[in-house]
Amino acid sequence: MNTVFKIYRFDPESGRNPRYQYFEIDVTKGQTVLDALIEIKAHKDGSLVFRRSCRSGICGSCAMQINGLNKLACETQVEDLKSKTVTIDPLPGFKPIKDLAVDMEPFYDKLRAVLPYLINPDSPPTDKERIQSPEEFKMIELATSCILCGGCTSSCPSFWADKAYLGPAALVKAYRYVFDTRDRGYSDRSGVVNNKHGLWRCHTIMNCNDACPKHIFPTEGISLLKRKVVEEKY
Amino acid sequence: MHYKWKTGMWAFVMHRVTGLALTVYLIMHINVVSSLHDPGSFNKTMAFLGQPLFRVLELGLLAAVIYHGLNGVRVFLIDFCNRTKNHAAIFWILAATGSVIFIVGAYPLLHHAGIF
Amino acid sequence: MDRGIGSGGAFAWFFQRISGVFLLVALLAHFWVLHYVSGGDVTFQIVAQRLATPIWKTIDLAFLVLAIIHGFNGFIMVIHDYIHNHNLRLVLVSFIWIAGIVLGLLGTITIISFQAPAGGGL
Amino acid sequence: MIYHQHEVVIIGAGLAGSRAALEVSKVADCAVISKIFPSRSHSGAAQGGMGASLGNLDDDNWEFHMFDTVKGSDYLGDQDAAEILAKDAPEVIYELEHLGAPFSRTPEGKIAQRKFGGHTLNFGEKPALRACYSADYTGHVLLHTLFEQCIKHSVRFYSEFQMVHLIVKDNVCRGIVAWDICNGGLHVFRAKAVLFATGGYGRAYKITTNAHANTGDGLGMVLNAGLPLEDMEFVQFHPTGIYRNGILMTEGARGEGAYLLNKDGERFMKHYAPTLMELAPRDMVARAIQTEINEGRGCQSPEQKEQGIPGDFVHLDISHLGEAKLREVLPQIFDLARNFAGVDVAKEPTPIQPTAHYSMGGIPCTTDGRVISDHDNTIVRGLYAAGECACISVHGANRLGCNSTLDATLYGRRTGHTIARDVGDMIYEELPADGPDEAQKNLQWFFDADGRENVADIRSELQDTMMINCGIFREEKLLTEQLGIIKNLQDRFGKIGVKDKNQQFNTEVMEAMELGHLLNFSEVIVTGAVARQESRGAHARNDFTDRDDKNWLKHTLAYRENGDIRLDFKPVIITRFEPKERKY
Repeated sequence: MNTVFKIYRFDPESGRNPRYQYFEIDVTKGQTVLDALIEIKAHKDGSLVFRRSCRSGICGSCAMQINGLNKLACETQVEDLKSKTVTIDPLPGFKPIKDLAVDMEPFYDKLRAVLPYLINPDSPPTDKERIQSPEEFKMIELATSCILCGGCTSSCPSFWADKAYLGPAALVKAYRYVFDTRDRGYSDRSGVVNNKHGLWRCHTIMNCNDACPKHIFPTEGISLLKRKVVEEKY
Repeated sequence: MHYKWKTGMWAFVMHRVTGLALTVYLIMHINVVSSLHDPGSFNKTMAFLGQPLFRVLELGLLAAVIYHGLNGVRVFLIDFCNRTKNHAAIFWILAATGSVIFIVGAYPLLHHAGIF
Repeated sequence: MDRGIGSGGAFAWFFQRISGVFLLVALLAHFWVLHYVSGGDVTFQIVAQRLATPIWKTIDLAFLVLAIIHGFNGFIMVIHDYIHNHNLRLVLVSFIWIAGIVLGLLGTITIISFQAPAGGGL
Repeated sequence: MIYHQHEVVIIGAGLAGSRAALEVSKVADCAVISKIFPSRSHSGAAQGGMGASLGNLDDDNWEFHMFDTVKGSDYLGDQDAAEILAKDAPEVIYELEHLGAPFSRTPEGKIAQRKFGGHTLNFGEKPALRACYSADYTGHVLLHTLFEQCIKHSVRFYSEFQMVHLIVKDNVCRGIVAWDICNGGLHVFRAKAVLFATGGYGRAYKITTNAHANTGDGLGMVLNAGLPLEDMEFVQFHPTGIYRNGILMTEGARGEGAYLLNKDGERFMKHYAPTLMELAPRDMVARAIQTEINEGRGCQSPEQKEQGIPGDFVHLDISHLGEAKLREVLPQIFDLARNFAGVDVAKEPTPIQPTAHYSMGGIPCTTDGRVISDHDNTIVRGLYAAGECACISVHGANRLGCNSTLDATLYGRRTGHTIARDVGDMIYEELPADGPDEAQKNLQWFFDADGRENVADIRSELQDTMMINCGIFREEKLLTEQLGIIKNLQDRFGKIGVKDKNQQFNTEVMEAMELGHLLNFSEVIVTGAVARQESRGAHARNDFTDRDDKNWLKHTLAYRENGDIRLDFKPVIITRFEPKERKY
């Protein structure tokens, strides 16, 4: 089936920016958007830039905007999009570097801001694990599957309006540690999340939940964190 | 920047717009009510506001109040009852509820205005 | 990056939800009383009768004050979302605070100072 | 050209690289260079588990683990290395847990463990519950835990830097040259110690579980520096990759009880490994599947049925576990089967085929992670290796499932220790004057490349032919043919054209560079496979079907000299377990 790919091009070293370029390729059953991009790069235009690695939805490199929604290109079947023209844009809200690659540094800065590691001053038991019940593990299990693709943060209108907003990805990470029964770092993190660029910029708009390729539902974690902050304070 | 609008996005934007509109209305409302100290002028104002034009505008007010209130319920369910995953379903259930309330509320409003 | 600690929004967020629940209930009562019980046209007499009872006075007062705070708090949230220039934000938020207080006073004076005319009205 | 100086430079940010970085950064100034963001490393794709004889659910101990590892390696694994692996495993797991790694739990709240291929109790009696796991996201959560620990310890990352040149002179490593992908331009990193943790090379094959980034650049660069690669002919094929695209369906699925079925719906593993069935080691299961397919018992797609073509896949059936259990223990498998095979695993079997997965071979090094340059174990001062790119050799001729995340973390940590110990006594060696210039010249060659050959075409031809001629079953005729094909592809590589001439984010040049490495070490793989006239572990020859301990119980070392491959050999270290026939 012939499908037209309308692809955002941005080249920092040339003047005509940004623009859309159209490529028509024959898509076979089972082919993903990433496969199509690779085919275009291999045989139509070698200068097309996009990030990719694992192509099985676990590395988080190939998050991009496909037909107006943030998705992983590698796990989106072209057939499922049911459109004759597939429009591909870089993740919105981030600074484009070249074509579909965007500057992810600010995204990682926010991750760092929430202290994304276990904080526990008590020394762990020797030659044994810390005990955690299956139910306690369940609380954080989904959040630990975050692949840092950036799809959620980039889909968030609050983030578009306030670039200093932590965004769903960083808040999910904060949730993952705050609600880990082995962690004692709430007081270290509360100042970062209970902040005018933190939790309270989330207005449950829900774009992040649709964008998350791992079905994490960031909003739910953020709501739990908000309640935790309120409970701790009042 | 363009992004496909889905239920949550509509719900949020409409909540904002109705919220701002209601706040503006509240300001005017208090102004009107503050004329209570003079019964004559109050009744005159109320009579003026009783014109059909304002009755129709009141319909808009009713719609805004219902929307903002019911979506507030949805926000409450999301924030305090972990209903994130069902947010779209809740939206449509409340939309149906809201429509019924609107019809029930709009009828007497228009009836008294002599429109039916 | 600006990570001003302590300038949270926990109270604003929580207040908005709790006051929202109250306002929803109060609003229903308000509408019911105004448009069903009263049977239609809002006249001075009807309002006066209602405001003559202390309970209604209290309810109306709470309703008024909470509605103002809820509405203006919403305004401030919108400003926090979109205005990132510190000075501009300060000006706008201060303005909203002042406007809110003035409006609240106006409403409160109206309700509290209201004296039902002798004989229950006209 | 920009010059940097760090005491230790680590190439690669997967489990091995980041674990070593944590260790090194305690005592020395350390930089990690990665061609993708650290959290994108392919360690994250490991699904099923990480082996350690914790004995949380049965009476396991490290000797069983060591025995299984050695037997799994078809006795080619060095037993001193296997002993360290099995002995230190529990400590490494507990350490990860203490660092915050989230593990699935037993009802008592201990780390949960599941069965994995080739892991047994009591020297082969019955399957052991040994793989510690976090649903089927094990590699992912471990990678992220270590990445986050690196953030905590402020490890310096150079993300999206492609290493282009290793500076080794007089058997002393002096630094590396890397290319800033994002901004363009070369960076010279002068270092006292360089650690290679560059991972595997699955991209030499068409059907592979490996990421697009897994092009074995580290191996190519070691070859270019005149150093040898060890045991490269041993390429592990994972039995269960999704049909046609090779995406991994974890061995944990079989650990949880999945069946392998041929077109008659028969659990054919009973003919190949009657005791362990589906939980036999990977080389055996992969061969069993391929044999079923080759002998006409493969499952057929509707189109194949219609056209009367024999089927080329088998079924992995896990539906009998029920949806609730599956969602709990194998959530990722759910998504993968749906997104890439259109299958609901709770209701129907998934079509699977063997897929290139892991490199047992790699950069030869000691159990302390020091890279060696010949069969006398002469150490290359300042150069270290860990993880999949290294060949210590723990895995010998065949790696057991859930031993790779363990190998990477354990030997990453161990090598980190070694470097931390060594670095105090080391100095910044003189950079040879021509080193950086050579890198610049090489890079410029790609920018100037104006030939007619297409990089993608050469790459897919290599991948297709490697799959056919140097896959699960091998024979002299096909292997020699493949050598010719690679030579021809190397010639064509000399005439490639690169259209994108921009400095910033030039992934076309990057892919061309990667292809050069792919071609070089593929030649090593095939050369080793031709030479090794026996069948051992993952190396199965149709013309030499038996293991030949008399002539071939030894490691191969391959050097690239004047464009040709020269082979040398190195003895296997045997301490506890004498080679025996391998039956399951």
